[in-house]
Amino acid sequence: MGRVNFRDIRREERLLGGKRIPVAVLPRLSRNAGVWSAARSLLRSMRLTLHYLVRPSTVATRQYPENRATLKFPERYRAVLRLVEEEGCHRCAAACRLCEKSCPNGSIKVISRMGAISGKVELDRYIWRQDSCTLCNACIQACPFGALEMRPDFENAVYDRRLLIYTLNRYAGPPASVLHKEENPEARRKMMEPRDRYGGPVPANGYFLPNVPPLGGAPGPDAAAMDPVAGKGEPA
Amino acid sequence: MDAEALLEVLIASEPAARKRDKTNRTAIQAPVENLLPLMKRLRQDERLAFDLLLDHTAIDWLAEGRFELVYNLYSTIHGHSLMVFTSVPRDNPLAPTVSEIWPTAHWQEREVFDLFGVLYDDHPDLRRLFLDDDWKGNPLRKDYQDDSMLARPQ
Amino acid sequence: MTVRIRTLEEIVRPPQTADSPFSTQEYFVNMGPQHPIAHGSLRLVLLLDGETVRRVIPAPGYVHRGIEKMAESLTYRQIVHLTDRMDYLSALMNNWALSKTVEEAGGIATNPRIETIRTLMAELQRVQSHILWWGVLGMDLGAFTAFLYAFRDREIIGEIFEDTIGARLTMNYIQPGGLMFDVHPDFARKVKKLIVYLRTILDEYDTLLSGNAILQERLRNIGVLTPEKALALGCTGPVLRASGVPYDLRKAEPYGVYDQVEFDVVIGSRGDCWDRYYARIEEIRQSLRILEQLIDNIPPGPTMVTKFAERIKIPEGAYYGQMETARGVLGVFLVSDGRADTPYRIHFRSPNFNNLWAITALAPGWRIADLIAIQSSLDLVIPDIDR
Amino acid sequence: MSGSLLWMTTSAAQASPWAVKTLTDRAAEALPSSPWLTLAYLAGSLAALGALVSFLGMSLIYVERKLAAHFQCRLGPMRVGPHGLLQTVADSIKLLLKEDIVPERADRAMHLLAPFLSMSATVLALAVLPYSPSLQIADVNIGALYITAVGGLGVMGTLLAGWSSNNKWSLIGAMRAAAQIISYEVSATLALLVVVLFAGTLSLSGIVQSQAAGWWIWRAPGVGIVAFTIYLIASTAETNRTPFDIPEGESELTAGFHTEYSGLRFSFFFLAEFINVFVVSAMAATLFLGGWMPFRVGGLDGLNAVMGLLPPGGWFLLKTCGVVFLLMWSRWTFPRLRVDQLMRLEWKFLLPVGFVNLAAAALLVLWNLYFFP
Repeated sequence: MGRVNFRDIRREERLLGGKRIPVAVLPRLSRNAGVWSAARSLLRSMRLTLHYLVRPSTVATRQYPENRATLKFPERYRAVLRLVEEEGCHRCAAACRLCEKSCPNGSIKVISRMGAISGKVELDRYIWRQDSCTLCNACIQACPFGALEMRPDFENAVYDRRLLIYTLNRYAGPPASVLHKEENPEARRKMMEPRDRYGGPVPANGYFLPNVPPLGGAPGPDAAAMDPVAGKGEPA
Repeated sequence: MDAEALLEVLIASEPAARKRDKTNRTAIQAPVENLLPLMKRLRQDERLAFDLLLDHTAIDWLAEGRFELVYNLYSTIHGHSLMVFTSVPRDNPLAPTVSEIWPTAHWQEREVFDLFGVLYDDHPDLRRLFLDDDWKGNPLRKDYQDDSMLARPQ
Repeated sequence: MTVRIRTLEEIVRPPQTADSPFSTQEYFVNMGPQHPIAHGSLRLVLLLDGETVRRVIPAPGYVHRGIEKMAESLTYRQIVHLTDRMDYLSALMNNWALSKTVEEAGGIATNPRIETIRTLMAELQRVQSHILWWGVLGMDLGAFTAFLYAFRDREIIGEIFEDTIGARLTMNYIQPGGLMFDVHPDFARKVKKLIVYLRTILDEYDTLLSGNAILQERLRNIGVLTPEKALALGCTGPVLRASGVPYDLRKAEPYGVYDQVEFDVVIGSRGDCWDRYYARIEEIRQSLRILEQLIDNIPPGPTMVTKFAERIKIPEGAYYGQMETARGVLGVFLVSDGRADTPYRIHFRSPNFNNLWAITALAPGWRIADLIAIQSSLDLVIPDIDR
Repeated sequence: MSGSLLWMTTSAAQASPWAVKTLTDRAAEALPSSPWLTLAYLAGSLAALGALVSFLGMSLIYVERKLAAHFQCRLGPMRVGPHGLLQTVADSIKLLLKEDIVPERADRAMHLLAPFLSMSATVLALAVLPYSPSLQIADVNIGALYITAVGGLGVMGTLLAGWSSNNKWSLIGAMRAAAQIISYEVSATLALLVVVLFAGTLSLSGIVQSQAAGWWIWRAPGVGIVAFTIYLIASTAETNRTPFDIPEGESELTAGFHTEYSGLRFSFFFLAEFINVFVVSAMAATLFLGGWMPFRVGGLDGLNAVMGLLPPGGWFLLKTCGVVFLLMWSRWTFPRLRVDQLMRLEWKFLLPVGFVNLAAAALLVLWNLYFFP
């Protein structure tokens, strides 16, 4: 009995549910491989691995921390959420919370305030929980102002997971569209109240995680609201 | 067989069954008492020959106090498909097992038992599938509560 | 009433001690949840007689996250990102299955451009998934080198996804009403390069493993699944097709643009592990054929037909949509009460769930090493079983 | 026949320009001069042996990792030291510092003993290997037999480890190991006997010296290469390496007999495996590839002189490394066999072939039908 080549695939048509379906039928393998053909097949696979051994150019390893300088991530790579900045100003025009509502797991909390100078609702804090974010891009698609973006900055490791909850905006105040109309730099600065990455209701100041003591200081006023267990995820 | 002919054959053979609307596939509704003979016929009748039970699951209609069981069938011989619906009361959720007809139902029924608490008569190995044997409650019921459940962020 | 609720402890009782020191006895042993073969967390309780498997009792649930329960409180758009996390190796096809069902139920009509890109992406994902499976099978059978070759080649497809989608695994790309992004300008060029490359690489795979006498001996005639049994056990995908049933939704109920492309459904002639093995390799070649036909023929048009902010409402009713993923039929059963923008109930019919169940019928009588081969040939993704 | 055998050994000894002087001989010379010297000598050799074993093990592990990596289009260890040279050192330090866990219901004494048994069996084999004419610890006149006997001892360690761990996976692994090693020893011995027939001696340095006119792999027409192949297959199986790694079978038995071992004791098993690889390769080199004997063809004095430029120790190392490479190459290419396939290969294929080969070799020796008799 001649040995069947496993690549002898037959093309036919078969019936399924009254339809004729073109199929590729795999052959039945012959009962036993002879000693010689078995040995030959083994030697062939050994030749393949040897082929890779003697060609260092085929090495696929990329040495990560060393290749930082040349490492390029695609533009669209989603690693962190950021507010789009135009010359130091964000674009969040109304603090409308559409992003917050579109988020499937409550990773975004937008705190708005009534602007003292502008007299309009403006962004106070844009708090992002990187620890629970799944980078699904829903917030970006939901934003009517194009104020949000995903950046390919992937080195986000921290030693304390409370540090993964932070404020994205650098200042509280009106968006770029308003600020850029203001010619006077002094007046413009007045409208921008600086916001730190951590502070206020944000965790570094005491976000509660089970079995993790706060980093220091008293919990912020909104800490309970951010906590999924104690506050049931419902902001006050 | 096209949808109408299929329904005709079915309703002729099972007077208690009727067409179910508001679905995107051919569907019938049958009382739970008649389910087992109906299912047997669906499998064995040569005109029907549903040889693949794709899916079996349940819906908890809390307000109406019943579980609706769904069987999703396909026939590789005729190429037609059918959804079979049946209802069991929430306070006595007992349904016959179809695992003798389609062995794949064995597991699918165990999943429904685990997550909804529907009991299957004569099931060969009725055990929880995913959850621990000592788990309290059936999570996919609409009135299920436990301490670590999160509310939907508004 | 003969309902008897049982527990695992009841079944896995230590057997009676042997009567004499020379009599043999069967014994239970846990394979998993932490075991190299359990890619993920799968627990198989084995009843062994020496090396021979007498009975397999799968005990899944270690990755159960209650996706169906979670989905009941999420909007249709938000559920999509959960489907990524079921069968993460066919994430795009899961996205598509849900989107397709929602579109069908909600009466959203897409355009040919969206459908073509979806088909292309799904086929790329199928190729990627099968390549990874090939490597994992090699690793399970002791050929570690295959695993790394597979990862090397899978990376190329990962990079194509990265360019267009911005993610590699949990992509959330195909959404109800369209696609998250249009394809990257480089997409077509890279895919064409990939097709040429993979054609040669598949021959290398054949040299390294498929043609290897040891591998053939390990797979041939092991775990034979007859077509009747495969259907009765609810197997779908390559597992069912290897048994000789040409049930492929891409042909049986064409969706996307599958009715416009030419390809063959790969079926086996015996239904053993070898057929399940080589059917997948041949499916990669068929997928490459599909890619080749579509890559130059992406019609113009928008990539999203609905506004994102628009809430999708589905009229009251029960809907079932299904799709051929890399592992079989993924069904989405969706019930809407017509009031909320969230489903009243959503159920995923996952292919792995039924394919795992087949192991209880396949493995008894074979040795431990064959159980490994059988499990590998079923290509299980555990999070899809547990959901 | 005995006459011809006698002639062969003597002629080989006469033809050899190398006078064999073992370390034991030197110790015996030193013994009457001063007992302290002897003691110092003993201590020194013990330390040297320890250093040799750990150096051998670590360098082999490094080579294996690098080779495996390049077979698989990777780089392997690159971080610790230049090209990861110190990686194995770092790993050994880590293993030494790790907690040594004994499972609660394990047979404690046996559990603690097993790795040492495994290790000592392999290290014992190092004593008779002829590394070069001047470097051999003891030239036992039944060296080949001794190696076989000591190699069989190693399985005791494996079996004990699997049994005493009180873990079902370990026990399955140990049982597989015992069945496999004992079966394949038969074939390995049959292949070894072929060379013994040709060389007419069991002494390893005698076997090396008998190859002064050419290595047995080609000088014994046909039977040499067959015996070499059988020996290679059988010895790979004896060292439990892929494609015969079913006692460990990572994806089947997690780690087989050493599942429950950690820290130092695990490293002993690990080291024993690699020393075993070395011993097996060195034996294959000694038996079939002339050991430390340069590549020589009887009568071609010019060639022999050129080949003699590399010192015998270098030749030995070169050949051993070649065989080690062959073992590693196959390990990183093949899938694993199944238990019954393994047994079938041994009892239904290797063993009959080995017997026929041995009979053929006996006839060839009887009729002097080999090159440069």
